[in-house]
Amino acid sequence: MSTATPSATPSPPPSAAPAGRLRAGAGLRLGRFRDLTLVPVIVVLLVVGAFVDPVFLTVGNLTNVLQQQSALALVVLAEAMILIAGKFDLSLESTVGMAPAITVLVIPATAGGSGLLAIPLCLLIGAAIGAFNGFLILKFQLSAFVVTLAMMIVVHGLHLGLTGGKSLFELPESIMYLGGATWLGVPASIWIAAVLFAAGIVGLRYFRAGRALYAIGGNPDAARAAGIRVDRVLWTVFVIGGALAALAGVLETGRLGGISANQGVGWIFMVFAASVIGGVSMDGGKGTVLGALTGVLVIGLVENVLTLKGVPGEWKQLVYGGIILVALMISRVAGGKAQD
Amino acid sequence: MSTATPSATPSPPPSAAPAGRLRAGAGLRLGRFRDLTLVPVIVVLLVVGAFVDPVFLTVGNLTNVLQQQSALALVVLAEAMILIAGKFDLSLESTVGMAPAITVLVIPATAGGSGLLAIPLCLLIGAAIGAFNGFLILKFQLSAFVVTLAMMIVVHGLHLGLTGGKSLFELPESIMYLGGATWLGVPASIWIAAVLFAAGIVGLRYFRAGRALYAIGGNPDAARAAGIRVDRVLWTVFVIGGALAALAGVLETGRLGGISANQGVGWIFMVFAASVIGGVSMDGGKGTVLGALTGVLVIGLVENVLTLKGVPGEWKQLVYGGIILVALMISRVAGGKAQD
Amino acid sequence: MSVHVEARNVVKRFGPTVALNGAGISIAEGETHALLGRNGAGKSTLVSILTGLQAPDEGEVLFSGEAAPALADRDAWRRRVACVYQKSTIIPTLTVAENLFLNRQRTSGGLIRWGAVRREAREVLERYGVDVDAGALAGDLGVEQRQLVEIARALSFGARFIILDEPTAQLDGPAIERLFERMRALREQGVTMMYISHHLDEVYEICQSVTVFRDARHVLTRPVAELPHEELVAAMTGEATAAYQPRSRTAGDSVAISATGLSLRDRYQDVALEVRAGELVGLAGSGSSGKVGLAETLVGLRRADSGTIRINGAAVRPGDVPSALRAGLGFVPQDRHREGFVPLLSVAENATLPIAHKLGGFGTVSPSRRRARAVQMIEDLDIKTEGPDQPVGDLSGGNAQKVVLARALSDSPAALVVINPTAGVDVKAKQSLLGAVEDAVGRGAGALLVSDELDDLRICDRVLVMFHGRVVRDVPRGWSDQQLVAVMEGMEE
Amino acid sequence: GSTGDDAAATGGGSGTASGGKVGIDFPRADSDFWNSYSKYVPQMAGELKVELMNPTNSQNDVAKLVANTQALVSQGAKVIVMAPQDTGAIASTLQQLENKKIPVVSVDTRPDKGKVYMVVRADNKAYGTKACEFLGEKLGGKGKVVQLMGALSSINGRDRAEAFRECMKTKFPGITVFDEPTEWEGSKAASMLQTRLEQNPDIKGVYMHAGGVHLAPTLQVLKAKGLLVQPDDPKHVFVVSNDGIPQEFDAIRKGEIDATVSQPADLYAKYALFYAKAAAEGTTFQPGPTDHDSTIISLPNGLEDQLPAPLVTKDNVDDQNLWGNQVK
Ligand SMILES: Nc1ncnc2c1ncn2[C@@H]1O[C@H](COP(=O)(O)OP(=O)(O)OP(=O)(O)O)[C@@H](O)[C@H]1O
Ligand SMILES: Nc1ncnc2c1ncn2[C@@H]1O[C@H](COP(=O)(O)OP(=O)(O)OP(=O)(O)O)[C@@H](O)[C@H]1O
Ligand SMILES: [Mg+2]
Ligand SMILES: [Mg+2]
Repeated sequence: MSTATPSATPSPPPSAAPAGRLRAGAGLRLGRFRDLTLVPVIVVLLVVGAFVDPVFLTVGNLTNVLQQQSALALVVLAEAMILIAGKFDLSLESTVGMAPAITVLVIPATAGGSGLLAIPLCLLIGAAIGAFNGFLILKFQLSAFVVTLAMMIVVHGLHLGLTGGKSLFELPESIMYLGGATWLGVPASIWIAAVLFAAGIVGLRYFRAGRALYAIGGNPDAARAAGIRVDRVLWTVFVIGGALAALAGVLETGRLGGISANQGVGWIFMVFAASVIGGVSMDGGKGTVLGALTGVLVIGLVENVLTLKGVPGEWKQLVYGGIILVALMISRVAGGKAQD
Repeated sequence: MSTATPSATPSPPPSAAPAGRLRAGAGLRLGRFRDLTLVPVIVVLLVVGAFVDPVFLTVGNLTNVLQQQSALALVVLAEAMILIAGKFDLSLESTVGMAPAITVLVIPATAGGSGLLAIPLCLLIGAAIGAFNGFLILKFQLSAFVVTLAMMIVVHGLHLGLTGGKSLFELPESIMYLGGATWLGVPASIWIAAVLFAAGIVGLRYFRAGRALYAIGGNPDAARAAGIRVDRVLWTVFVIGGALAALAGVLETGRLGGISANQGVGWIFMVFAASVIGGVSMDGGKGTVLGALTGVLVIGLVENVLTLKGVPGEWKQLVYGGIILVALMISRVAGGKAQD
Repeated sequence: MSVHVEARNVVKRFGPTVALNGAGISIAEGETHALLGRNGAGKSTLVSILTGLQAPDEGEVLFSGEAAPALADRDAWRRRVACVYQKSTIIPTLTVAENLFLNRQRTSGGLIRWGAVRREAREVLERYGVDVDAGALAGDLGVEQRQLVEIARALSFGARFIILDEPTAQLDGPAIERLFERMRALREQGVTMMYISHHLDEVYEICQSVTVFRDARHVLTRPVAELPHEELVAAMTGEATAAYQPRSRTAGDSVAISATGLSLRDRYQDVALEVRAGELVGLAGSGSSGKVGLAETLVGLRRADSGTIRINGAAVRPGDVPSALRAGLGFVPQDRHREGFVPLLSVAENATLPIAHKLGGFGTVSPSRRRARAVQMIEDLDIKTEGPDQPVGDLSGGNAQKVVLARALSDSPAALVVINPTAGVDVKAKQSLLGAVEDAVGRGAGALLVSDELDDLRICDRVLVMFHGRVVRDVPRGWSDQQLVAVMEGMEE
Repeated sequence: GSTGDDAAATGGGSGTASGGKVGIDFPRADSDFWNSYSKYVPQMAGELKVELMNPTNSQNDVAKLVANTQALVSQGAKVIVMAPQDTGAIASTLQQLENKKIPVVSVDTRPDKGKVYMVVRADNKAYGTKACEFLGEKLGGKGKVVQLMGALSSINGRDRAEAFRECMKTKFPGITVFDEPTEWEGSKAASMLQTRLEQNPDIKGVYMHAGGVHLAPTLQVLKAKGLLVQPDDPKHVFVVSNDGIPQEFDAIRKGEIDATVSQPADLYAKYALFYAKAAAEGTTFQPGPTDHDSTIISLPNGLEDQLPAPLVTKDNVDDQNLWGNQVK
């Protein structure tokens, strides 16, 4: 812009112009860092944690935090993409338990060679749930919120019904592997989450399909007018989201060594909390995967610090909620923009 | 203004006018019934229920259903108003347990005369929580979703901390009364819910303040430009919402005869489900209190039928979620409009 | 000349509304073809059909004699036609650069090259003379800048057929002139265009032929040169309509709106103005002159850094709309979509929002009284609607604008501030809107009319001209276009 | 001084066959212990010839329990068997049932208020104490242990936690206890245990409140830390569990954990129905020892049969009388 203004328009008075440019510049720079408003919060938590316990800043402890959060992080990644596209998926939390559970029922621990199919099957189940959600929401034009709320109950209901509510302990090696293995000294689940987040960050930043999510979330009519196949993209996102939740289930199963009937139950609140404090808007079109990741980290660090500090059980929730509120305010002040 | 139409403007051509009026009639009729798309679902449930068990259609059983739902209904009323105004409140569920619990800690069963202050105090606590939510959201410009999510944890955390997680069962008579009393043969809680819903329906339909909620939810800038004091109205709605949740807590306490540390926990999903299947939009500006009420009834009837039928525990969730999905589809077909 | 685009016997219904009823259009290769009609005639509906956003219920669309692509094949549509829609298709959460190249960002190996996107965006903006930072968030732009971005985007596609649906409704003179230059250049390259506007003089300026729709039907198609102004208006309205005659009046003594020492950083400085009862004052200025910001301050939408505002002699709380309304102010905001109406609410409710307190006691609103008032307003302003219960979101643009004016006039205001009241409004509606403003003034209101349109300003008793945030001139009635434009552009002191 | 069974006694003591339909509510469908319990119920009902209605399930929600109870009563239940996980908020319901002269057998938990015909439970405080004594001895009265607690809102969780803590304080003051509230969630248990081990690598003991949810995560964390070794290895961490599900027994056999308190799911079902039948028939009971190795004690609002809850260690893990050895 700026240079060749047609001569018909008198150039703005010298006083106004620099001010205008300054503002634009500031906006731009802020825009860059809008994903990162939680960074000051993370810094504060790291400092506080270091004071609370010398163990906190050790590699071992921080690795633990990352590993503990990796399954949740995958669900956050899924939800962040869905939210950016302007939709909801509450059923992800049920998929986390149900997909591996059904997989184990189909492929028992004794299956031998076919045990290698366990993870693909599990991802397929997750994807199928996502596809069914997409079908109801897009073809039946139902509200994403209620559909996935009902599906959250249905999917968990299937889990309960088919397992009879029992925890599953006898699992095929292949499904246990990822959650427990260590690659190059770092838990595999951290590698997996890192790779997928990197893919998410790059995908949503540098690929047309990723940008389409923002367009759809920001103004679906305009996206359609711009030639984006809105329904197809949304459907794909639901399918990917379901598969990510199923993968989160695999990691969690491996970490815990069993699948309880409650696996994943109650996660969705944390998932939304992480996404939204990380700057992803519930209204769609706004936020980044990187931001959502900072949200996950904040939540993981808070939990870790509280555990290390040994806050008495009955006060833990209060402290936890209070810290999240404060984190919100800090990020609001750092970000400078009203949230929505 | 009104009278002096400038002579330059001729009256519309005669051909267009009657057609226009005719169409207006049709639009109006559709509009009237848009709140009631769940009525066919309710009818189906009543018929199915009658076949499942002869007890179902007895006055006693239906009264039980209404009484069981009355506390939830009050929270739905609160949430529906908040949603219509374009905001969220997840912390209502925690208020349901926390407000009466704190009340009982302040005014023990042995307080005597001052026991009469229990209910006002409880409502005040609820209102204060609502006011604090409003403060954070409106003055601090934080996202309503995350603020109230954090507050949900904080408020419940306060409850846990102050009671040490123990159930309270030595309660002042006054706080027990409403949940258990019977007026003219009908449980008091049904009367209370009925009166408050009637007030809600009339208030949101025929009162300026009620209409302002729709304007704010539909387009807050336009509402502000039309002279509505947006922040003040929203704040009031949060306060009323909190007080209603506290009253729900009183009813629930009286009905159950004690306050467990879990009172209200997990309600918010049902509250949203009832509101949204009842036609209240998560995007604000759409839906009615009457619609939300039909949502509550559907949920209550489904639960009752499932109980009477004695569906095995491990399959209950699946059946329950499935019925809600079907209800959604029926109401979608009956309503004819895409949901959001 | 061969026919480039053709729509035949198109029928399109929205529930009970028939938006197009067997209408058609035929546009010859290389011409700039105007589509005219009153608000709600079905123009934008035809646009959405010609651009493949909606399928017609009946009828067909042909491009160069071939059937239009399937609705799902968006790429095929986009090769054939580019469009500036009437409703914004800007995505507010994305940057200007990305909006310009949405879904066609330059990639290499599948990866978007942001540097190239930004560079090309700057080029496009520069080529079309849009003074906007490519890196800014589109949501932070004003209506006008947003519209310019949309235009630049449509023109930058390189399509052989371009539709512009009321592109100039939010633009000021120089911006329109720049647009026309671009359009002429494109026509020289053989690009076919369809142009929709309610400014008939623009049609005479750049179009070769014109099609008129009335009540969802095709009325006539004719070369522009063979169609005199009155005949065109008659075709649109279905009757002979006299040109609007500004009325004369004498201002009263009391002051309706007054401001002293108003300043708002980066918008305007040290403004004083006074509008007397029974006086209609214009406020003009080129883009970014601060006129809108000033008007928004007067009504309480913005809060000035310093200075005082009085409405009917009463000092109003700065930045507080209700207190201005209570003092007897009515106003039409600049962007009807943003601040003008609540789309889901009915015409009746939108029009009566500020007077809800007068429609029933004890905080109630009587629906029947509301309806009665609304029916009256619909009649007074000739709003084309299914009835007072129709949601405003379903109205055509011009009719929605009338609802906003109805709202401003609902309380018989003693002071009136209207910002671009005739944006997107048809000739006849424009007359009735201006008539309504003049009526209000005739009844003794003092009105400030902010507009980029010289036609609107012509009814004013005097015009205040702003330049770079200051009121530089007070021009009495009787100015010529050149004179006023010269003042606005700061060419004359 | 029992007054708790007056209501039931008025039913008429002369009944011979089953005295009416028994309504039963299961507290949840997502826990291994309770699933075993609900499996035993129909089986025991057959053996005891109890006329059982369709069981309901209150999904760990006291409001649902209340609704279910009302439905069972409408459908003609003469006795109600329930397991209120929330012992305060059931008071009104018990009052109403008393008014309707419907006796209540409460399984696993002791309602704080309101008449009950009989409480069938094991002593949760004893669980905590047994676990503490076992761990205390194994650790020789010093060192650090982690207690993976249930939910604070659960009376059983609180009883176990308090008894464990109390016992440690009085009998083994040299042992440091870390309390981790897990909300009965495996995921939280794993994270907290992992973090605590990072902070205190010298932790030598773990007491888990619920084997069903805590067992697998605990083993998994210990394994990852290389601490899952035989009891004779100095790195061994002593683990005491609670519930007595088959997987715990397997782990004991493998030497991965050291003990569990077997909460008798079979006896819960059996005696719940036994007392339900007795209530329907109008039988009354007195405090004192019973014929099945337990003691009936008197409560302000009824009686409680405290069933034995044996501590299972490597020595008695193959005892076929343990319910965990009867299911597969
Ligand atoms: N999505 C819709 N739902 C219902 N009615 C609609 C919809 N879109 C358009 N209409 C109706 O169709 C008719 C034609 O509308 P259209 O937008 O095509 O008019 P227009 O000629 O573009 O008017 P304007 O000049 O005001 O833009 C109007 O009566 C309008 O209310
Ligand atoms: N949101 C904003 N933030 C900061 N500056 C703005 C904003 N909107 C407009 N401005 C700047 O304020 C100045 C005055 O704008 P204003 O809208 O009052 O003038 P205007 O004459 O109506 O301009 P236009 O005709 O372009 O709308 C301009 O320099 C404009 O770029
Ligand atoms: Mg149009
Ligand atoms: Mg302007």
